[in-house]
Amino acid sequence: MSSSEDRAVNAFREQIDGPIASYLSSCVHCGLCAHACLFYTETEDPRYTPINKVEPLRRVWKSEYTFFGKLASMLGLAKKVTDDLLKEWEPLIYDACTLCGRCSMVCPVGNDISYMIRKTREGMVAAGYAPDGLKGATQRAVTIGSPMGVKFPALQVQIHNVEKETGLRVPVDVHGADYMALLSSMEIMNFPEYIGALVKIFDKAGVSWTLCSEAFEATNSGMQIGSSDLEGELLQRVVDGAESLGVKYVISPECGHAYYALRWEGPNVLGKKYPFQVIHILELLDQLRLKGKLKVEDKVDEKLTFHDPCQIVRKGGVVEEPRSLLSLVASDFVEMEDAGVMNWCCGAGGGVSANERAQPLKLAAFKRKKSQLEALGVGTMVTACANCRINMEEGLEENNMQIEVIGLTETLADHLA
Amino acid sequence: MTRDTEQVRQPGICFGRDRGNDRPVLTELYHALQALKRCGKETVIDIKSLPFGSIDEQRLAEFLGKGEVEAVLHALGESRITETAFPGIWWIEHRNEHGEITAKSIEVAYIPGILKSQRDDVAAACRRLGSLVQLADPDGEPGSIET
Amino acid sequence: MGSALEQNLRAITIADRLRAEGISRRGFLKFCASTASLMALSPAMVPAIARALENARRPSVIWLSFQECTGCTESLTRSHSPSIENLILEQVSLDYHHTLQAASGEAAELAREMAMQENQGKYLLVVDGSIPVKDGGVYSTIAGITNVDMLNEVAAGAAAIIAVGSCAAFGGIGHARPNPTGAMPVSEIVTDKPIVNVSGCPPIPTVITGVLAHFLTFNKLPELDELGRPLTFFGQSIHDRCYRRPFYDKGLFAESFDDEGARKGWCLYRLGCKGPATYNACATTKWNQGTSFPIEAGHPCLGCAEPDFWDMGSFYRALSIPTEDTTRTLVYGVGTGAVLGAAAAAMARSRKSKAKALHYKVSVSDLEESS
Amino acid sequence: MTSVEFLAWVRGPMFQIAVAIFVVGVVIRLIEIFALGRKADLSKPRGGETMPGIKTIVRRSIPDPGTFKRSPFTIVLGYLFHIGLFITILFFVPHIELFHDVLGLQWPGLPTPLVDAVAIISIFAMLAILANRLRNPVLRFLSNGEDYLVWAATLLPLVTGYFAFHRMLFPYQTMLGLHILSVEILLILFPFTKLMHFFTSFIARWYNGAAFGRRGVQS
Repeated sequence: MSSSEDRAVNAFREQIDGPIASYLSSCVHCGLCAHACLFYTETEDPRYTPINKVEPLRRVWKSEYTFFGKLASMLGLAKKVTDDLLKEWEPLIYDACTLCGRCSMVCPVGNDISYMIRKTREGMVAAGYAPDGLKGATQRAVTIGSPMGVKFPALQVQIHNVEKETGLRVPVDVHGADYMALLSSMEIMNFPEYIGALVKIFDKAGVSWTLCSEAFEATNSGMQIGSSDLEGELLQRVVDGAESLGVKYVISPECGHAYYALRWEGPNVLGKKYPFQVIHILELLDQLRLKGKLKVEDKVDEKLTFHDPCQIVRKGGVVEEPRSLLSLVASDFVEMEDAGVMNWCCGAGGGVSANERAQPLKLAAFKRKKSQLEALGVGTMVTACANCRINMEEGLEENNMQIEVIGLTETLADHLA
Repeated sequence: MTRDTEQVRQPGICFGRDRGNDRPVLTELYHALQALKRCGKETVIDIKSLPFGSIDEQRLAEFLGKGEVEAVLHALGESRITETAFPGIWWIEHRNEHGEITAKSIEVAYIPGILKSQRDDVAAACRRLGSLVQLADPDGEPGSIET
Repeated sequence: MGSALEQNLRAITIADRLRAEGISRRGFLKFCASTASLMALSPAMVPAIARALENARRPSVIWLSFQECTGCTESLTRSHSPSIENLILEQVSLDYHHTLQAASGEAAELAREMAMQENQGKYLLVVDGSIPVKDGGVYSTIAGITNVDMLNEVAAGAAAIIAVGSCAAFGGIGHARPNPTGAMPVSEIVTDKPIVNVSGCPPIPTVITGVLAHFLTFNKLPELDELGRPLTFFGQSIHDRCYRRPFYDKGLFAESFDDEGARKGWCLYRLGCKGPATYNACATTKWNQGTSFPIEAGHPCLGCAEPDFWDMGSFYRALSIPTEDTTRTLVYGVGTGAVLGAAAAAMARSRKSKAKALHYKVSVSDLEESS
Repeated sequence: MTSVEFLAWVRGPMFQIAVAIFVVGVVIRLIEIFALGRKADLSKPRGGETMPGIKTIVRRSIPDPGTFKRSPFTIVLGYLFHIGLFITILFFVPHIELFHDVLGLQWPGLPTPLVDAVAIISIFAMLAILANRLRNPVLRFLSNGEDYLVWAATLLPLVTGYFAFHRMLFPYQTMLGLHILSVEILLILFPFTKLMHFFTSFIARWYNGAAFGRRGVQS
C-alpha cells in the first residue's frame, strides 16, 4: 500500500457502510442539495454541488461494493480513483464544505451527504490530500496539544487574569469534581472572558467543577481533517484526563466541532463508551436555569439575534436550550430566516477557518450570513461557537458591518443576578 | 310491490340509457343536411357499419321519426324508403325475398337515388310501350300519341 | 357433355344473368347496395360496384377441407337462409366441396380434376382446416392423398386462395401447443399465390361471401392487412367498434359474470375480453341475422380471429396479464437474488475486513505540508 | 415477426426474462446494502432512532419551504411526474389486473379519463424535466449518460401506453407490444441504474432520520 491512490481507496473501502451504500444507490442527480449549500448559492459554481464532492468515495463504492459495478470493473469499464482525481477534488472536499449538514436536511431521497463527505476526508488525508493550513493545525494539535499551539502555561496566565478580575478561584485538577470543563484554544487566546463567565456562573450556581491541566483543549483538528486515527489520539487525552480526575461530566465549550467530535464521534472513534457523560455548556446552563440556579438581574435591551452553530444545533441537537437561555437574558430577541436546524453556516466550520487557501471562498460564502443579518437589522448577534464568532467578526469587518458578536455564556454571566 | 316496470328492465333497454353511441350520428346528419342545403351534396351512411348496441338503432330511428313520404320498392324483395321527420333525411331498408334485411342506410338527399326511375328501365319501358301501341318511332314522345 | 353450355353460361356477365332473371335496373342497384354493405364498403362505392358487376364473370371455385371441424362450412351454409349471400354464391360455380357436393368417391375427385383442367390458372381455391405436415403428412388424407400434396397440386393452378377460418389462415387449434400433427396454415405451404385469410373460429359468413363478392366484382383480391386479412373487415378491432367501448373509456368494468357491472352491460376487459387486440367485424356485422355477437351476449371476446389465440393465456384473464406464471418467476427470482446477493455481500464484507486489516494509520508524519 | 408474434413474445417469455432480471438484480442490491450494515453507535443517544427514521421517510416527500423557494421548478415537476407515474401505474384498471395476477392483491381503479389526463400531465412534466436538466447549470453539470437513459426509459412506457390506449401511430397489437416492451426495458435497467432509488431512498431516508434522530434532531 505504498501509493497514495491505494491508501485513499483502502480508506474508502473501510468507510463504506450500509447507509453510504443506500445513499449512493438513491441519488437521482436532482441537484437540490446545491441550493442547500452556501458554497453553491454564493458562487453558483456547480462543482460545489454537495453530492459531487463525494465522487472519489462513490467510485470505490460503485466498483467494489456493487455486484454490477464489480462486473463492470472486471471488464475495465469502471472509473478509477486516481491521484489526479484526488487532487482535483481536494479543494471541493476541504475548502468548499464546512460539514454543516444542511444538504443532509434537504435531500429528497434522504442522503446524509455531510456524513459521506466526512468519510471521504478519511481517504483524502490518508493519501496526503488535505490543505496545508489544516495539516499544520492538526500537526500542532497532536504534537503541541492545541491547533493554535497553546500550552498549559498560556492557559495559566489567562486563569491568573480571570481570577484577578473576578476575585474567584478557577479550579484546576480537582479530583472528584462533578464537571470537567474543556476550552477551545480560541477561547483561551481570543475570548478569555468565557473562562470568567464559567467561574461566575458556576460559583453562583454552586456547581462542582474543574479544569484539567492535562486535557483542557476541546477542539479536534483530527476530525476536521478527517482522520479517525488522529481524532482518536486527541480525544484519548480528554478521556484520560476525565478518568484521572474521576469526573461525572465533561463540559464541551462553546465550540461546534469540538462538541460534535467529543459527543457523537468520540466513543465510536475510540471504540468504547465513555465512563462519563458529555454535556454542552448550553445544555448545562439550561439545566441550571430550570433548577432556578441561573438568574439574571437585568436583560439586554437592544435587538439581537442568534446564530445557530451547525455542529451544536443541526448536527448536535442543542436547539431549544440557546433559545430558552436567550429569552432569559434578552428582551428583544429576533430569529433570522431559516433559524434553528435549517440555519446557514457561518462559512468557516469543518476546518475551513484553518485553511488559508479557502479564505476568498470563505468570504464569498459569508454573503449568505450578511444578507440574513441585513434582513433583520440587528446590532448584536449572539452565538455559541468560538469559531463562528471569530469568522463572523472577520466577515462583518470585511463588509463594514457594525454588528457586535458575543458569546451566549458571557452574555448570561454579564447579567447574572 | 313494484312501483314501476324498472324492476323488470330488459337488459337492452336499460343499458341503452347512458350509452349514447347514436349521438355522433346525429351530429353527422346535421352537417350532411347543411351540405345538402348549401350545395346539394348528398350523403349516405351505412347503419350496419356503426358500433350500435341493440338499443341504439331503435333510439336513433325513434328520434328521427316518420315524415310525410313512405315508399315501398318491390325488387328482389321489399325495400322501404321513408322520409324522416327531418325532410331531406331518408331511412332506407332493403330486404330480400325472405323479408330479411340486406342493407340499411340513412340517405341525406332531396330524393334518394333508388326512387328515381332508372335510365335503363326507362329505355326498356319505352321499347315495351312502343311495341304495345305500335309506334315505330324509337324517339317518339309519349305526348305525340293521338287519342 | 353439357360443358359447352356451361362455358356459355360462364361467358355472360353477372348483370346479364340478373337481367335475364327479369330483375330491373333498380333491383340491380339494390343488389349493388346490398353487396357494398356486405363487403363493408362505403355506400359511395355503389356506382363503382355496379360498373364492375356489369362486366364480372362467373368464376369456378374449388373448396378443399383439411384438418377441420366443418364449423366454417356450417357457418357459411347455416347463416341467414342465404339471400344476398345466396345470390353471390349463385354467381360462382362451386365445382368441388366434399361436404356439400352430391358426388362421392372417384366421381368427386374427378369433378375436382376436371374443374382444375378447365379453369387452369383462373379458378379460386377456398381452403378450410390446417394442413398436417409431420411424418409426411399422414395424419390427414383424402382419397389416399395427403392434405399437403392435394393443396400443392390444387394451388398450382389457382388464381388465388381464400383460407377460410383460423385453422387455414393461422393453423388454429391443430397448430396450438404441442401441435402433435405439425399443423400448418396454408400460407406456410403455398408461397407463390395470392392468399386471403378469412380468420375466425368460425369466420363470419358474410365476411366469406364478402371476399367472394369482392373477387367477383373487381376480379381481384381485396386490400389485406399484414396477416393477409381483408382490411375492410379486419381493419378495426372488436374493441374499436364495440358498443361497450364507452364503459371502457369511463373505467366501468364487470368483474364477474353475475355482478352489478355485468348486469349493467359494462366493459368485459377484466373478464378477459381480447377485443382490444382482436381484429374482426363481429361488433358491426354481428351473428345470427345480425342479432348479436359474443360481447353483446355478455361474454368476453376470445380473440379467435388472431393467430395462436389458443396459446395466449386463459380466455378469462385480462389482456394485460402476462401469459406465463409471473408469480413463479418472482419467487424464483427472489431466491436466486438472495443467493447471489449473499455471495456478493460476502465478497463485499471480506473486502471490507481486508481493508480494515490493511488500515493505514495516519500519523503526524503524513501531515507534512505539500509545498 | 408479425405484430401478433411480437405481442405474444413480449407478453410471454420476454416479460418473464425482464421480471427475472429485475427481481434478481433488486434483491442482490438490497442485500448488498443491508449486508454492509452499520456499526453499533457507542455514543449516548439523545433521542430514538426508529420513530425519527420513519418520520424522515415521510417528511422527505415534502420539501422544506426554503428549498421549495429556491428550486420550485425542480420540485413541482418532480411531484407532477412522480405522482402521475404512480397513478398511471397503480390505478389504471388493466395494470391492476396485472398486479392482481402477479401479487394476488387488488384495489379499486380510477376512472380511465382521469388516468388518461394524469398520463398526459406526466408526459409533459417529463419533457419539462428534460428541459430543466439541460438548462439548469447544476443539473447539466451533474447529469451523465445514465440520467438521460433513465429519463428516456421512464418516458417511453408513458408515451407508448398513451398511444396504445388512444390507438395511435401503430395497430393496437404493435403499440401494446411496444408499451410492454418499454416496461420490460425499464425493469431490466432498474437494478443497474438510479431507478433503484424507488427502493433505496426509503432505506436512505431511514438511515438519515435515525442518525439525526439519535442526536435529537428531526431531519
